[in-house]
Amino acid sequence: MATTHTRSAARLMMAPSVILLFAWMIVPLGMTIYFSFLRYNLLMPGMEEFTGFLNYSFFLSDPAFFDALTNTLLLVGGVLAITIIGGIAFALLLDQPIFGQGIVRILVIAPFFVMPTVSALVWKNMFMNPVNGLLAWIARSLGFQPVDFLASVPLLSVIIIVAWQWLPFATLIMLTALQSLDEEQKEAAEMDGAGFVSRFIYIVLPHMARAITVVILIETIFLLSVFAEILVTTNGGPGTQSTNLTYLVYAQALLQFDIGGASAGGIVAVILANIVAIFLVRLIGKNLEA
Amino acid sequence: MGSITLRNVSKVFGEAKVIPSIDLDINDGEFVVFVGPSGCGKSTLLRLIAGLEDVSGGQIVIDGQDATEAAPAKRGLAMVFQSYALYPHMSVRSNIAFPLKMANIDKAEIDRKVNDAARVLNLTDYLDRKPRQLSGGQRQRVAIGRAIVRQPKAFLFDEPLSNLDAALRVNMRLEISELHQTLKTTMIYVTHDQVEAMTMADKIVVLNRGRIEQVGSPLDLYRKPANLFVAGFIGSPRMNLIEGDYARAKGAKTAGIRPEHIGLSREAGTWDGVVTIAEHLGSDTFMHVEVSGIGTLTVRAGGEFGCRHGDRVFLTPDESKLHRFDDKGLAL
Amino acid sequence: MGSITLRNVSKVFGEAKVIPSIDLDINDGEFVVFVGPSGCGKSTLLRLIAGLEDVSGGQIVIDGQDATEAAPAKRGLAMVFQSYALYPHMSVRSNIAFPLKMANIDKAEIDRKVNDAARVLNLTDYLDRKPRQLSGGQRQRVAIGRAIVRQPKAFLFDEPLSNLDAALRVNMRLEISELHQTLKTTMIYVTHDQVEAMTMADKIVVLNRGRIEQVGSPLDLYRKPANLFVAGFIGSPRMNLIEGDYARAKGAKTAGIRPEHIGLSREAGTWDGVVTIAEHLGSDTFMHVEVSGIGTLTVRAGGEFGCRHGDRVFLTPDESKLHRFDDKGLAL
Amino acid sequence: ETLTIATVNNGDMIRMQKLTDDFKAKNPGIDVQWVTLEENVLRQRVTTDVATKSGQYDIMTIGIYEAPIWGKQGWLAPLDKLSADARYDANDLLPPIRSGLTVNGKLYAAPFYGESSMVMYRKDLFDKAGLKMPDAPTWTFIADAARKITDKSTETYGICLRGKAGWGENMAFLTATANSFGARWFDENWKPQFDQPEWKNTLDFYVKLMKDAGPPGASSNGFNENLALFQTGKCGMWIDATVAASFVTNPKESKVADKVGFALAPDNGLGKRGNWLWSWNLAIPAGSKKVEAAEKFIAWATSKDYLNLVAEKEGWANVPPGTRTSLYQNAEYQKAASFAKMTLDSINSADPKKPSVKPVPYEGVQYVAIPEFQGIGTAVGQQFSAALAGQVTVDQALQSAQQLTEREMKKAGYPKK
Amino acid sequence: MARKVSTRRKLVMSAIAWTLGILIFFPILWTVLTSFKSEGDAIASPPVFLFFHWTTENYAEVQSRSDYVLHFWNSVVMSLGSTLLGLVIAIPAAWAMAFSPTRRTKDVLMWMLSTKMMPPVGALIPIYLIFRDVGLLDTRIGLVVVLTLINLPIIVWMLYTYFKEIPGEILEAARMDGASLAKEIVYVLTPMAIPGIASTLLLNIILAWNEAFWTLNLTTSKAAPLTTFIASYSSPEGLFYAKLSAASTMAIAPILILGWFSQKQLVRGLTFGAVK
Ligand SMILES: Nc1ncnc2c1ncn2[C@@H]1O[C@H](COP(=O)(O)OP(=O)(O)OP(=O)(O)O)[C@@H](O)[C@H]1O
Ligand SMILES: Nc1ncnc2c1ncn2[C@@H]1O[C@H](COP(=O)(O)OP(=O)(O)OP(=O)(O)O)[C@@H](O)[C@H]1O
Ligand SMILES: [Mg+2]
Ligand SMILES: [Mg+2]
Repeated sequence: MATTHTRSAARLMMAPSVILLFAWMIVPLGMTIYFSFLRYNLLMPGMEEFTGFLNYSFFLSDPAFFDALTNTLLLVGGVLAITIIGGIAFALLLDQPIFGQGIVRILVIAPFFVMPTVSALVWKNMFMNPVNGLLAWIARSLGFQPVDFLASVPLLSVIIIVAWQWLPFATLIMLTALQSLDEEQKEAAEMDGAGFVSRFIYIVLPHMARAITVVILIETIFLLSVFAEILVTTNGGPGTQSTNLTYLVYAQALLQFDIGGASAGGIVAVILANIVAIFLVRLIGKNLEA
Repeated sequence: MGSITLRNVSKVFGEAKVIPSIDLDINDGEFVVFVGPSGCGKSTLLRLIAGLEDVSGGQIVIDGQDATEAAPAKRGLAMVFQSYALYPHMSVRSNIAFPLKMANIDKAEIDRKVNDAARVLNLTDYLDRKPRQLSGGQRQRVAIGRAIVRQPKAFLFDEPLSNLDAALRVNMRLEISELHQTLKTTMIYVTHDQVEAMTMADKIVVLNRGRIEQVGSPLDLYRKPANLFVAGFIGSPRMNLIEGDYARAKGAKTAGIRPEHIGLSREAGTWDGVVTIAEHLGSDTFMHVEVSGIGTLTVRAGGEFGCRHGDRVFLTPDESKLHRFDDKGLAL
Repeated sequence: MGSITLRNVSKVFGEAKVIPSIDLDINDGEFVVFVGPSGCGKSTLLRLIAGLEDVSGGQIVIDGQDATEAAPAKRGLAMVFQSYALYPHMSVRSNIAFPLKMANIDKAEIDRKVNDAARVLNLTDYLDRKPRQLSGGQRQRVAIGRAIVRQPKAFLFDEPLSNLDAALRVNMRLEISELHQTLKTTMIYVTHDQVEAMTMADKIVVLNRGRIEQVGSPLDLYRKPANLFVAGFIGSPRMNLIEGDYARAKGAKTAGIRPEHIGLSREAGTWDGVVTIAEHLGSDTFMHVEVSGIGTLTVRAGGEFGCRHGDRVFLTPDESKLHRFDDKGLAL
Repeated sequence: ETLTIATVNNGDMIRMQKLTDDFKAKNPGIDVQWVTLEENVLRQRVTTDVATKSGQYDIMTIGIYEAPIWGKQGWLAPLDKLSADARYDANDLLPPIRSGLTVNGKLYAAPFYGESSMVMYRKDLFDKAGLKMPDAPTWTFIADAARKITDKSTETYGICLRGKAGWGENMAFLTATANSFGARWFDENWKPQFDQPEWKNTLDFYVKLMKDAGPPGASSNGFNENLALFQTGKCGMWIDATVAASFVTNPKESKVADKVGFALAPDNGLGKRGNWLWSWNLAIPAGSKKVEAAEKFIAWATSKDYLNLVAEKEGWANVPPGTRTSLYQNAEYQKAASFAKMTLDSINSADPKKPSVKPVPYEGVQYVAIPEFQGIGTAVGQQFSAALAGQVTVDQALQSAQQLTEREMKKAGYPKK
Repeated sequence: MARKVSTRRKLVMSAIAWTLGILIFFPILWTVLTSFKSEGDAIASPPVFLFFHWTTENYAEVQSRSDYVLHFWNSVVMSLGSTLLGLVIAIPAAWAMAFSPTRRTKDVLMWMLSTKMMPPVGALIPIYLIFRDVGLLDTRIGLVVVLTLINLPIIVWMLYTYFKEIPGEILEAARMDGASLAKEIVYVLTPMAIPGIASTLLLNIILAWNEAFWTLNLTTSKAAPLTTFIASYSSPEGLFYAKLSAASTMAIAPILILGWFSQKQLVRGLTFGAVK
């Protein structure tokens, strides 16, 4: 596996991917950094001038920034919590002998294929709408005041929608992990006198650590840039209650056309994403090595 | 405390009657080995005893009590799996302590028992390692440690040595035998390695297609195989089986003679033949000799018997050691 | 066509000097077996010869030509891997044909050669199956088939039988030996199974920690082990090694005597001792006998020697078979 | 030649899309490709395109807010030919709208439909409650009536108003309303005025009213959501764009088509009514290579003939309103559209040049015609939307609005020398 | 574990699983049902489930507004194109990482993944300007390029985890058999990894199909995929639930059907090395 010949071939074969991704990263990044030091509004061409760190200080001192930061963390954390716990529960359920397992699995997996825009539209209009939505109808028929999801619990609503889309993914991975658990290990635990709960805590859960790690990694990557769901449902509001970083930068860039400010925001977001990435890499590194 | 009785036990998987019906008595303190070719139902039988499979019929009595319906954990048995089935995320200590923890035994008591077990098994230095940091033999010992801490009524072993290399296998074999002598607990041991069966067992149960072919002490089986199957299965290299005139002359359908019971000479003997293969192991030489009218016989000679492909040799069977089988394959 | 010479070959992995320096001559047509304990560098050495690893120093000469820098495919060697390394998505036919296809040989010629190889290896009926539809032994044969179609200068085998069960192992061992007799091509064979080494090799190379301990024919190694390592490694059960007064009396640091070279009697002998373990295999009995002042000796007796734990026996070493080693462990 | 036209997904535009065959028949050789987008997305896409001069669209649908700003930037091709074309009759365009689309005497966009805002109400509910809607109601009357009509048990809500954040959504309504309460966005020195009592009155009034008499979820309702509510009979009143009139009176789409009445937007007796002025217009980006064909299309789509075409196919009630004087003089239209007079009066009563009671440095009734307004308006809209949702108090919302507006204005460098 | 499971337990479990499964699936089911209702039925209270007047007028309406076939075709081209291109680039890279790992391999992999964490809005304007200058705006090629780059890290990672499961000995065998590196990859590695490659392919088709930011911002009409198609329904127009449902159904149906049919492969492969 390791002759000089194969090693240099390996380097050659990595090259296209690495170069392309590097370019994909560095070119926009470079331009973004450059823009971030300019006063640059798309609507006022010809007035670009160097402003130093002004854009950064405006972005970081924007009260919306901290809201966005917490919202981003809440969104990622909330969805992760729901999908992981729900995913494990579903996986345990689907791992049992049940009638029509295949069909249930098809039902559960379906949301994964739905376009984010579509799922946001459907949830917003047909379910969470406080007047015509199905949830409102259910609440009313049970004699409750319908909850106005998008206004009173906007972030939670977004979390529900996003979690609905990602639950299948978590379930699938957990299920595969569960099914890969060595049968003899479960039997050994049983012989050792472990009941269902003990088996779950001491044997099954540690076995799934790796799967959970992977779910965290992949989902975090996608959840950090959740955008369509917010745009369609709450527009980041009311106030900034459901604005995450991505949406904040979007608002700067494409509602205000303040490219300078948006670029500064983008850079801040990149830095934060990389902090998350480093954190994740630590976590993964530990769990994936073994 | 540790006797196990199977009465008319059967097991069906879907359509396949894997175990038609088995009766077996295992006495307290006995070391019983199940042998048989792959797929004959050894593991299944063991798992039935353990409670990891439901019997399709019959009764399992442990220590005089009907345990047929009891949950695995309630039977008071401990099992060592072929793959060891160690918990990979737990340290050796936690692995061994696990059954005690499940039994809600208190911390200090657990520690004491784990340390005792580790001492017996020479694992004291490895207590804080994870299973993947251990060698095969060490892992095996951890699996045994996990079994012994519970002081079970009986141990069940399913081919516990098959993943080890030859030298280690020999060592572990001795260790398990010694353990048995120390603990005097009933052990049921599944293997398809004859040497293991012969050297470890008090009693060997030879299984074939879910049926018991013979039960007896190792030397009983070697000396008086009840039928052709056992004759062919026990002993290495295999017994030479001869049909035709020679067998008829002895009043049998098939005559059997072991390679070590054939005298060898360069000058004279009952049969003469030509060496097709000679394997020199130093201590022994195994020869395949083509004898006309009889077939190819395997013969064992001393390590000093220098001979090679194509040599002519004379063979003399030790007729007192001859085995005779009727046309149903049963010993006469 | 098929001689291989290693000159001062060494291999370093990162910090670890896995092979310090090896010189070895393999003659055309020879069957050479590398044996040694796990991790001693057998596979590494084989892979260096194959070109799958770069040497860290030294020279590899194949057929008189320096092949140190040549790509694996250019060395004209064929390799059979421990896991067989069959291409799972290809039929047996395509597997065997693959090296020919890579050499751009024309269709008809490929077919002819594949069919020839299949005939030799009894694979004709399985040519259209996928590897997963074959038994272990058949897979092994396909791997060999893939090696022989190319008519390589030499075959390299890395523990090719270790995944097979005991019975199959014996058969395949014989088949490979026969193949060697038919093809007369150089073969280098790695194993840690002594029986394989002893029965198959023209020449055994005993490796230990990346060093060659001894090179010689099987019986040479059995009879005249060059040092303690080889003495302990070759022969089963292991040679008894005795230090102390007895050895000094023989003018050595260590004296060695094989279990099969110790006479056994109930009445009299050089040493008397107590049986600690007696393993009855039927054909043989191995006893561990505790002799005061000497230690525990393993002794082989005939299958009929009935004795058990605690019996008192007398032992007489066959002094003509005594091995003597100096304080560096070298044979005197 | 294929024209790529970016347009918003409003009913009138969708209808135009379906009638394209008529244009193609009259102009062989010109094909039309539609890109229909939701308002925010549309604005984002066309702005990016025009600002970066990417030239992906041949015709853009833009608002009366963008037209003068872009015209000044030189991003749009002036519609000189159209203005000169007698058959097109540019003088027929309603004056407030035409002047809004004109920069330095040049017309930069042609209005497709125009609108102001007015009160739409359910006559049946008013009758039931014993109320009578005056033609020009006051806010006090509206608030009283709304509270009286509300019956949450039957899902009848007294009043539906915009609550969804966005400068073109809730801020359009609120800015117009604030004008009638005497409030303004900026004083003459571009100082934001959210800390003034007028804004507090406005917002207090709005939030309280909506709490008592509005539908649930009002903070995410925009024009289209409210339209749906009104059409399904859930609103007693709705103050919104005049174009809605044709939808709510269309029996095919509306359950309450025969029960709708109209009134002018309310006032507070300060001399300004709370109505706005808006139009959606078609424009050609500067540097387009298909100006000629594009101009042909615009001429077709905003012509009198187009009105006739729609009338013929869909009935007079459905023609795009608010652009041409001649339409309001058409007897057939007046007959079919009960809201015609009210629409014309509303449009004419809006004055973009002098929107507020107090003097202001900017133009625009329900917006401030500066490029920064989109961002600021939306951000302020979010605060007000949060106040409506009850997430923050009115005072907090105003305070945040004041702060963020000050910040943005400072960043943008106002007051400009 | 072949012990008897009591039928009652199995029934209870099945009931729970089915209930939850249907609950999860319900939004999709409801959307599809609604797409066949009239606008009036769509907002009827109480809701009507099956007994309404079934109609396909919404589909006709949606089709009359935009060219579904064109958008559909664009979606197919860009998702398939970007995935195939991604595979071609990623297979060699994954080979190198799996079979010739260095100390930095893991870092490179993580770096690749971290490029996905960049918020795309931040990069939009630069990319938009570049695309404008090289004439890639509203072209399928442009989209394919962007989507390839976006999904490349995921493709590399997935392939890497599959390749790692393939015993290196088989590739060495090929090398001994005289295969060049290219032939080794084409004849041995790729066919062996077919299940893994298939699931990579599927997952990335799904991701590309559903990508809504770049596709929306870099296309206008000619190359616009289904995400743009749906974007024109993203705010209501009076009564629009039925039309919205029809458009939604049209947008997700192809990928949903593909997903269901290839469920097995997808599930088998979707482990990202999570399962050893
Ligand atoms: N869960 C099961 N379902 C169906 N058939 C089974 C099952 N478990 C075992 N069998 C069948 O029962 C027979 C006996 O299997 P068992 O595992 O007991 O054999 P064994 O003697 O342990 O073989 P080996 O030496 O290979 O371990 C085999 O034919 C096997 O195919
Ligand atoms: N790629 C590698 N990198 C680092 N060390 C290695 C590598 N390959 C082998 N080694 C080390 O080199 C030594 C020799 O390994 P090798 O595989 O040759 O042993 P072996 O004799 O074949 O053992 P076995 O009988 O277990 O197959 C071992 O200590 C091993 O850990
Ligand atoms: Mg078994
Ligand atoms: Mg090796």
